[in-house]
Amino acid sequence: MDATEKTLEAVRAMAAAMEERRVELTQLDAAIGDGDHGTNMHRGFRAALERLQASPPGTPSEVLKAVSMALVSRVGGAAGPLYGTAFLRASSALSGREEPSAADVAAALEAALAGVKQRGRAEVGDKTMVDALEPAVRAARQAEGKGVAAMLRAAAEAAGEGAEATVPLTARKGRASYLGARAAGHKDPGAASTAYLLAAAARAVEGS
Amino acid sequence: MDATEKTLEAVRAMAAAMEERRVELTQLDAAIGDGDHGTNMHRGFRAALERLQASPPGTPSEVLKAVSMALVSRVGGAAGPLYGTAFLRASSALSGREEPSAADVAAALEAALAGVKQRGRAEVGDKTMVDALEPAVRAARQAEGKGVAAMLRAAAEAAGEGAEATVPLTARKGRASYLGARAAGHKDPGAASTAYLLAAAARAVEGS
Amino acid sequence: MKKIINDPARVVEEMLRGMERAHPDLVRLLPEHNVLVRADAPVEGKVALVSGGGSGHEPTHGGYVGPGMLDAACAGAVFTSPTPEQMLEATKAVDGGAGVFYVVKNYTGDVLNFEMAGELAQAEGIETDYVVTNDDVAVEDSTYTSGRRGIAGTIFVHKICGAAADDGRSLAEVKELAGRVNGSMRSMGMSLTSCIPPERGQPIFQIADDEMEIGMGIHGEPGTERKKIEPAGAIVDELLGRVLGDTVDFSGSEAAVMVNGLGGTPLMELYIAYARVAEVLEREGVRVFRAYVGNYMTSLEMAGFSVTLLKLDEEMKRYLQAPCRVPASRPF
Amino acid sequence: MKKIINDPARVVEEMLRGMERAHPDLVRLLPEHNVLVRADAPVEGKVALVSGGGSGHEPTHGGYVGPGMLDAACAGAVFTSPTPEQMLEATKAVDGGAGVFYVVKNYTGDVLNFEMAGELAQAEGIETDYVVTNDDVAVEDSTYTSGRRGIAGTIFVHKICGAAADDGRSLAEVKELAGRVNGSMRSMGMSLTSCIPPERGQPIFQIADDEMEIGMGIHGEPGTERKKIEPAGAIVDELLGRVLGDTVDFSGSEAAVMVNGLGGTPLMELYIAYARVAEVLEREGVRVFRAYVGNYMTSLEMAGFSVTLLKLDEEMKRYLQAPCRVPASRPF
Ligand SMILES: Nc1ncnc2c1ncn2[C@@H]1O[C@H](COP(=O)(O)OP(=O)(O)O)[C@@H](O)[C@H]1O
Ligand SMILES: Nc1ncnc2c1ncn2[C@@H]1O[C@H](COP(=O)(O)OP(=O)(O)O)[C@@H](O)[C@H]1O
Ligand SMILES: [Mg+2]
Ligand SMILES: [Mg+2]
Ligand SMILES: [Mg+2]
Ligand SMILES: [Mg+2]
Repeated sequence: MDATEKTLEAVRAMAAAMEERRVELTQLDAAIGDGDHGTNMHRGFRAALERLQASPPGTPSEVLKAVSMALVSRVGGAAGPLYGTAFLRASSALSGREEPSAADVAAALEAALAGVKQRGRAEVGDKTMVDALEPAVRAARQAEGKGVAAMLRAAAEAAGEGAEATVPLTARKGRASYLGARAAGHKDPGAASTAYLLAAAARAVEGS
Repeated sequence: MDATEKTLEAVRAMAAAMEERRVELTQLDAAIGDGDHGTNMHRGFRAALERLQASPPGTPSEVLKAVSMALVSRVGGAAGPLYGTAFLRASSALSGREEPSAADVAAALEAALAGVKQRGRAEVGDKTMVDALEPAVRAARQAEGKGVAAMLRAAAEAAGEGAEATVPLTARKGRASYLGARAAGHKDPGAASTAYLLAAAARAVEGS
Repeated sequence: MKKIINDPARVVEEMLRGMERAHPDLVRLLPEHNVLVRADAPVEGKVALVSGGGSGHEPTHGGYVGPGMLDAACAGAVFTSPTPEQMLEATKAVDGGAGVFYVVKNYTGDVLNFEMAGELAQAEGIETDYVVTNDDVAVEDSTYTSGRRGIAGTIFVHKICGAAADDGRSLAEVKELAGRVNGSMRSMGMSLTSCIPPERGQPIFQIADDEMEIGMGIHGEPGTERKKIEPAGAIVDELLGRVLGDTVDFSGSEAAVMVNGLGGTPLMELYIAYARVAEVLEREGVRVFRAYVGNYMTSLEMAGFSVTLLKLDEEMKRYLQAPCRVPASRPF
Repeated sequence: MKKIINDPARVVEEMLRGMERAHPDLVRLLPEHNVLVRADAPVEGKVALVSGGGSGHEPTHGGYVGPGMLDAACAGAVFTSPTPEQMLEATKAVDGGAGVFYVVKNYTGDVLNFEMAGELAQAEGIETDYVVTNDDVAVEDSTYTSGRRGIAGTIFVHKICGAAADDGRSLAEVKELAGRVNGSMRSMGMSLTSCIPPERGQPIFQIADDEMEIGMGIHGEPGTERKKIEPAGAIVDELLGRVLGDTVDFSGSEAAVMVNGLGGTPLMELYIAYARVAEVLEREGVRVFRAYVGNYMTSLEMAGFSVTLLKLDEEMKRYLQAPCRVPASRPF
């Protein structure tokens, strides 16, 4: 299986994860937001699969670009442009790499994080997806030597811990921020979806 | 007492009658219209007294002109322009007559009727003030020889009968017309006010 | 009653003061008379247009005062005709020596009062004439009317005759044109809710949450039918069907089209209705010369809309396109 | 839910189709994208203005597309940001080679999406820049925003920057001017009722029959205070007091003033409110250069209004007076 096919597998796994987690993510968002995150992400990834089907991409970078455009056009709200930016920056980082190394993938994750932070102006502790993505990138960098699959696994685990860590926090960005102290006690839906997406990608790459 | 003062007395009596009959006329209008005829007429005649007070007129014609303008500016609805027209035409008919004869008064009543019919496009039987005014004019013409007081008395009585005769009718003009058959069984408020006004005028002229 | 007002008895006065202060370049208030006149009235040598009627239909009537439309608008109490005295004051204030023309909607009080005002004006040596608009095909007689009611199509008379007067046409010509416009237009409306006149403080009529009233009047007077709410497309089909099926033959003609909001209906819904109107007219072979979508003649906060078609001739088209500057045209 | 619609899920598409059909001389629809662009777009050599946001605020945004204002408006679902893809399509359709300028109201989704669209456009070689308007002084952060919200004052940015772009000003100059206008304006609103988004089918918030919400947002997001309804004068005093008491010093200045209806409030009430606004401004020594009274940025059928003041300099005054032709200006 070549790298493009592996990337496609990862995207299919992410789409499946968003389908599976749709209700859960929506419930998380209902608690501290407007209750649409699961629906949004599910719709976006379904659109991504359609787009990949309609015009099959030739490189990992093109796969990620297509996902980005699908998310950007179908997710809406805050998560749409944020995940759209993440995939777009990752795509740019991988451009020209037909068979990306673990270091390339780590760099792509890093670019994604930088994009989200720049676009959303959020830092760790603001109770957003950054709380999952930033520890994931750190873990990936540390696991760079172990190959792509192990590296993604490490990233996914760190993201899961990061998402859990948002529970006690008060949100400072996004819709949840206006709740003030009332947001504490709930996991951030965007952090949760980040962890699920990375876990799905890791599983897909491990399995292939 | 000169004719101008007599005319003023008549107007004062009409104003008093409208005050006395305010609730009754309004109730009649509530049954088949929008329930404001008594209020409208009372407001209009109060305004007429104020206007006559503010700039005392020199002739019977001027008295009636002032009443017309007051009614026109304060009564509103259908009755405002109709009574306004009646008084305006009567005023014109009396213009130049400092001491009007019974024939002059009858001619003034006739002019008033013509004005109302032209303006309102109503005929006897349409369940409007015309049903009171037209028999009143006929009676006045017949009683012309008996002097102004007796003539007005005859007119008032005919008007009263005319008003009573509207009870079984279906309205063909004015707000009551849209009720169709539902208007039958109620006296027309405008016909009733016409009868009260003529009765008041007759009393005033008899008494002076 | 949820309203942004101070005193129910003074809404008209305060509104008119607000209009004068907001648009001093366009309108001026005759303060004791509740009459708005063009800021530069009288215009010498021009036929002057005067309209008016009960308040609560804003931007009708004051919103149409200004160069290219009305010279004056008389404001009655809410849903109540203004008096002949107001009309006479308006007439005197705008008379430029070429006569004054009244645009009167067919409501008994309005007609009686404008006729009387005309008589009073003639007595003061001012030539007047008038048209009575009656574009509403819904019912023949109603609470306030004998014959058909005048509704939103009246704005077309304001616009076209306003431009004709600007163009130097005589009183007789303006009257002829007004009659022609009135004879070439038909309207019909529907509502979802009643409005609440401020002094009354409660709805004029009760209507269930799933009902609509077809063919009601702009004062909340009853229409032809009360029934379950239908989709926008079906409602348009019904209203437009009645308009097209009346005595003006619109097929193959060029028309001005108005989808008029009654006040409480969002512009979004008016455009949704218009999308269907355009479709039907295309199918029926009526070419749309110009479309007007918005709140032109309202009933306070009533939800609902009316549709008007005006069959155009070349003269009407020319005057419809002429410039005008009035508060209702939202001068940016 | 009493609405003149066909399908709650298709209100935006149908509305846009209605707008295109009603005003084909002014706007054109990019059909798959829910984007309205100027009928004659792109205009060679002119900076193009693009705005957009959730639907339900009509005539915002599509009503402001046309010569002298916006080159394109992107329509999201009701109260939901449009996507970067729509914005990118708009950008490509109107780019005349002089760059594209986005007017973005400060809502998280709008800002994120327009920023991303700008990035995508730059990648395709189109220069873009943007302003984020935040004129609402009511609250600092809200459901949909970090920082202050952008509300009705945004129309002034459309008008002034639209005229500046027409005047041949560069992208950098338009941006500078937009920032200056945004920095010179302040708004605040209130509401009496909630609106009902069509897909939701029920009110966004509950409010008692004798209560009002001060400082709420145009999506029904909470304001600063819920209290008993007061007379129009007292409400104006409170809103205008907050506007005047904020960081722009209006005293002794010339200002543009907007009394903006939220959709369900009759024009009569807006003028009653304006009468008081004019009084207060006179007392405070603020000269009114021009007043805007009407529904400029609505929340569907919500009853209520907002007040906006813009402190003017000579350049803004010139551009405010420049001609424009857009659906919302009700071209007669
Ligand atoms: N400024 C931001 N920076 C980073 N992430 C953000 C920001 N704002 C919101 N998010 C993320 O987006 C998630 C909500 O996404 P979603 O519900 O799809 O959008 P919306 O809030 O517009 O309905 C939040 O849980 C949070 O993780
Ligand atoms: N066209 C008409 N011709 C003659 N009289 C009329 C006409 N229309 C109405 N009226 C009279 O006016 C009376 C109602 O007056 P009023 O209640 O003051 O006015 P409104 O009907 O406008 O409320 C009716 O009872 C009727 O006598
Ligand atoms: Mg959400
Ligand atoms: Mg959302
Ligand atoms: Mg009555
Ligand atoms: Mg009445």
